[in-house]
Amino acid sequence: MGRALEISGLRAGYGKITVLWDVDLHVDEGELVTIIGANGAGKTTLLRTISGLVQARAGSMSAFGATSLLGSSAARIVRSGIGHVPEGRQLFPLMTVRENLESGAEYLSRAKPNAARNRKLVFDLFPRLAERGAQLAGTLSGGERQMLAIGRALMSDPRLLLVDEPSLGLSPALSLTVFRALRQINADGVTVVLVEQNVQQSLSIADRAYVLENGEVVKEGSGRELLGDPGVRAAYLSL
Amino acid sequence: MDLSLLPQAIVSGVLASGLYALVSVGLALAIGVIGIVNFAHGEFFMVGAFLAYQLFVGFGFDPLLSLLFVAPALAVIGALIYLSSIRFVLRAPELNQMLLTFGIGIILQNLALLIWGGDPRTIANVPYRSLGFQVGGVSIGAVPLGSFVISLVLVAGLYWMLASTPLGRAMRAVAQNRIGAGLVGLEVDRVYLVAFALSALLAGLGGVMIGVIQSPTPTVGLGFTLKAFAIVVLAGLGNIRGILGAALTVALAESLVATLVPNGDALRNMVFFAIIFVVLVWRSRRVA
Amino acid sequence: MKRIIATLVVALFAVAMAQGVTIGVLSPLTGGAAGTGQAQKAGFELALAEINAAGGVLGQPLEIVIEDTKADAATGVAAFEKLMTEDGVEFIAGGYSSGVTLALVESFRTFQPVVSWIGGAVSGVGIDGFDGIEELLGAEPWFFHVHPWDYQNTEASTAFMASTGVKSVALLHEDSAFGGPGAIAAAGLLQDAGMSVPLVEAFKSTLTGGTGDFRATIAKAAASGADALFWIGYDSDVVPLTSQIRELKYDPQYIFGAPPGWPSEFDAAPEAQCVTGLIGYLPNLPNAEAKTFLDAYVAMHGKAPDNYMAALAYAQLWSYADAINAAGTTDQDAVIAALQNGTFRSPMGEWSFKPSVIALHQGFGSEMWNVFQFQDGVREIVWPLARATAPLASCR
Amino acid sequence: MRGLTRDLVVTAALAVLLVFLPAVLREVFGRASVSYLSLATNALVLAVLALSWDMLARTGQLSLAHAAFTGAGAYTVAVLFKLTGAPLWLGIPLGGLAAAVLALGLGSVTLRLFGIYFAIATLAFTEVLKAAVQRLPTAVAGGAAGINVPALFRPTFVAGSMERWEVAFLRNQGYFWVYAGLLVVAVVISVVIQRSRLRAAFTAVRTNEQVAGVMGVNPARMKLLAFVLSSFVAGLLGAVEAHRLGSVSPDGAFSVHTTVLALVTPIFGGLYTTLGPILGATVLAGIEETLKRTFSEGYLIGYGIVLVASILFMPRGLVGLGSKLFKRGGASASGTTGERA
Repeated sequence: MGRALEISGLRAGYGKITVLWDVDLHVDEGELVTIIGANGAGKTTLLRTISGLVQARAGSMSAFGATSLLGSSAARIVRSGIGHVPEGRQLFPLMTVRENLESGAEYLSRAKPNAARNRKLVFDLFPRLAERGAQLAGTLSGGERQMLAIGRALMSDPRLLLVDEPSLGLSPALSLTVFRALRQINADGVTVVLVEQNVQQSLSIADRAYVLENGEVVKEGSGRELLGDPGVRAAYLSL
Repeated sequence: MDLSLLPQAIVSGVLASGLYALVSVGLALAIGVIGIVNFAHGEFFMVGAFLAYQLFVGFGFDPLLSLLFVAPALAVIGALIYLSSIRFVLRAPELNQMLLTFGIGIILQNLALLIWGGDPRTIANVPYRSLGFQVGGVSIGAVPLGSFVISLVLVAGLYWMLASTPLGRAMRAVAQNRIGAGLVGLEVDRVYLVAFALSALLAGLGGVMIGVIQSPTPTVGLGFTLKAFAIVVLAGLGNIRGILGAALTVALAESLVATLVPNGDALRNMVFFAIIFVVLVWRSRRVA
Repeated sequence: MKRIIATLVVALFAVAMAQGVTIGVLSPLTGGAAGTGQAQKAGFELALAEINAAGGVLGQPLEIVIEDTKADAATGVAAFEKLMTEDGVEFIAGGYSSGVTLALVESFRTFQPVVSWIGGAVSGVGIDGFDGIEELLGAEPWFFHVHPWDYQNTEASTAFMASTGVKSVALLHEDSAFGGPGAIAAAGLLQDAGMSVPLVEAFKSTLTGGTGDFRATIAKAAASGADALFWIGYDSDVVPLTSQIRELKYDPQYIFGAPPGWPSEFDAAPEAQCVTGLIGYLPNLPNAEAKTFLDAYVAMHGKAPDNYMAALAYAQLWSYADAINAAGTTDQDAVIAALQNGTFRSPMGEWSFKPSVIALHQGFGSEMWNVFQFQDGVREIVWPLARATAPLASCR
Repeated sequence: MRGLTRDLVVTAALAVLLVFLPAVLREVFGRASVSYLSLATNALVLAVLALSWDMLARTGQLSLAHAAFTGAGAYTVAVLFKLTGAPLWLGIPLGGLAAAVLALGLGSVTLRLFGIYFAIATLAFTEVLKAAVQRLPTAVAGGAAGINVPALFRPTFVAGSMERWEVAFLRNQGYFWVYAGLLVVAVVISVVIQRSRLRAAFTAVRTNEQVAGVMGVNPARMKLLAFVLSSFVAGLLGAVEAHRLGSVSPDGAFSVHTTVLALVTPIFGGLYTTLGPILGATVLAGIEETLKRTFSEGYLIGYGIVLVASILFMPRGLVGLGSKLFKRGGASASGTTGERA
């Protein structure tokens, strides 16, 4: 197994505030890695920096052997095979579900030929999206939007999928659906990096996990290990 | 009040909406896709009008032929302006964009003053400028009819482009969610560049029409710019189709008042802006 | 503030070196009235070159300092004060825009230089409750007004209309300070001259925010059944108005307009055919200087003057040079006397300052005006008959 | 409230400075001080205009109606003197009042409009007002020709004991002081806003009206307050301008140009501050006059380039540039941050 993602010394932030301080982490191909941490620890910023939405200040990043990705535009990052299901979903509200999905593949020469296959895959995962194909994305429910965001990212045929807080605002039943889908996606061969508030649920499906505190990686281990870690339990599981 | 003029008033009003729509679509694209309030848009009209004039004086080109040259020229000018300045203020507050484009407008206006002087110019030979057809006692002008048809085609084409082409969908994607657009592999900056160039190109088309019906001067764009802004806002930002309805509403109202009220032509702007004001206020109260 | 002062100091020293006679010029070189200002500037430059080639003024080269007013009142006042206090001029020329002129009244009265003023045609005569330029400045001995007053324009227009023999006139006018009062005066004079005025209708000029769709107004004029169309508007209204008249198949016997200027190259447009207009200067005027002015102007600027303001500015500067030379001094009273008593050359023929309704020194009067008609691409003079180069042709 | 006291002291110092500036100019430049005083007055006019616009902008209301308020002030004065024999200085406060009342009306119907919709609605309002004023009976509002307005200052020339330029100096000094007074009024209003809870309230309304509501700020009341204060100052300004320029006309009094300058200047100087609009007005007026005196042709091209460059290189205006220079190495704000209006 090769490395899907390797990050070292990553530093990033907004304006005069630095959020990430020299973060090192790696993800192997096929893994499902979870990043947990308190609010404001820098989890979302980490994903946004990886996918090119936030400019890094220092550090290096390589994915699937391709180096010097840091500082590339979001468009270039997605072309290199990294899909991002962002915080807030970032859909196109005045386009139909179908148009939103297609947009995931439309501008990527790599993904375009596989659009039919990926569409089927998405509809199999989320049959609800197929039913709502002609509906405007802005009129969807929260859960449906989350499904669409994941579906749109899958349409880009990613080898690595970054998923930010998929269960946010969803009912327990819905978030279970979403987690199942993520595991399915991972089982189909897509490497997944998951940022999640629901620590119990996310650690239980994770191969490995990182704990982020104040912009620094403070712990690393398998999902199971961290679930059993007393510090983690005290801080994030309120146990 | 002379009701015998009513049919002519209606026809004139409907046809006049064509020019209003024509000068508004480019601005709608700039505001709708890029979200930039371009105070220099009127100067693009002016440059288009002067280029058509220059092609006529230099080569005897008919303005319709000039369209083929002026439109791409404006696209290039728009692209250069975008690359050299606009792209640096995309994320800046709206007010910064206004000051920037206002500055660009001043530069263009005074460059034109240096090049062409302040006197009104004439594209002297436009064989269809004074052409009118009588249909059942109503006169239909070739130029208003032409600009009506052109603007219908343009709006329809633009609408089709936005709905059904990859580029159009890219523009809508960028307009609706800049972050999402980046995440699906769109180079947002490049889409904006194309949209701004297209906006300038459309302004060039409008400018050539203005050059036909009026005298090109460094300030010729002004009267149309304020109205184009108002029409775009009346239509709703980003609503390309709505341009037609908005343009029709105000053009028809203007024509009716100009015809039916004594000294009504002098009330044109008052009617126009009163409609804009009332509709905006009324709409804001209804929504809330 | 410091920054302004610092740069002003530098500017001050630069101009303090000026020698000989300097005339200060106020003109709108930029903005909406730039066409007029640029025309004036071109006329001044030509006159200046000729005056200095002919020996200058009082044996020294004449100098002019041109200040841009932007046709903005506050800018105009500051520019005038700069001419008076920094450049130290004692003679003012140029002039345009009634708003600027009204703002200058107090300053003019304070400094009382010799003011020779082209624009500001709003006399105020005949408008109740409003004091125009002639009412405010006309009686000042140091004020010389070059361009005809508004009522003199109207007199000439009406006299021409009467000479055509038409019985009724539809009057269209732009709705701001230029066309509004002008139309009221014109309607009265036309009726006094025995013509009926079935329609007086205001329109929105392209210069004041209109978009050049005059069809509704033209349709009303057509419906009025008047023999002739008389319109008062700006030069940028000419093309839309004349083309839409044709488009709507409106065929009055005469189409007569009194804009401050005519758009360049309009002569060559088919819409121009048979259109008549009021103008101060044309190269085919029957005086020797009309043609030489054109030739010299073309030699200097590479094209014919677009706007008769160029000829007026040219005449204005020459009158200053001649008057100062005749006075033999720059003493204000002597120059005023020389301006008052002199007869001057101009492309419009000989002229001098005479009293008008209120003003002591009015340069050109209604006699300056000619009516030309576009006939096959040429501006033929059709009125007054003494200067006519071709008979007036009916549009029908 | 310590900040307020300090700002008021600075304002008082500014006032003293402005009181003595004409005499200093006269001492240094002699007769040339007449035109410098006029230029300085034009800069003051721009400063008052810009500061009054900025007060409104602090609540996020991007107004294109400023010409409506200066115009209302100007016409109040003009109509007052045309119809009555009112004492000379009465028109100015009435002009401010008229503009404030107008703003109250306009503000209350446009409360729910935001951004460009608000901007276009206010622009439309101005155009309608202009056309309406032009169509009022000539006996009242003078129609298209306009109305003459008496001068505030007519110093008499005493032959033998003074020179003519000294008369002009006295007149210009008079107007300069009046505008300086207006500026002080505007600065005091602005400073009180900035140093009271109003500042947080205005900012909250500008950045997020919902949040403002949660904070216990009544957005509608704040917006109207800003509208009334801003237009009151603009109305005073228009009223004095009518006196200084000797006449009002619809096209002049309600010019889009006024509106555009009102917004360009504070952006150039630095938005949502007291100093920014004043600095912006002074520097812009200085730059334009300098360019005008340096280049005989096309000087406005240079002016346009300055505006473009200012946005590209100092996006937070002169004030932002200044704080960047003085606080270098410290926690200086990045130029690109700032919320969308």
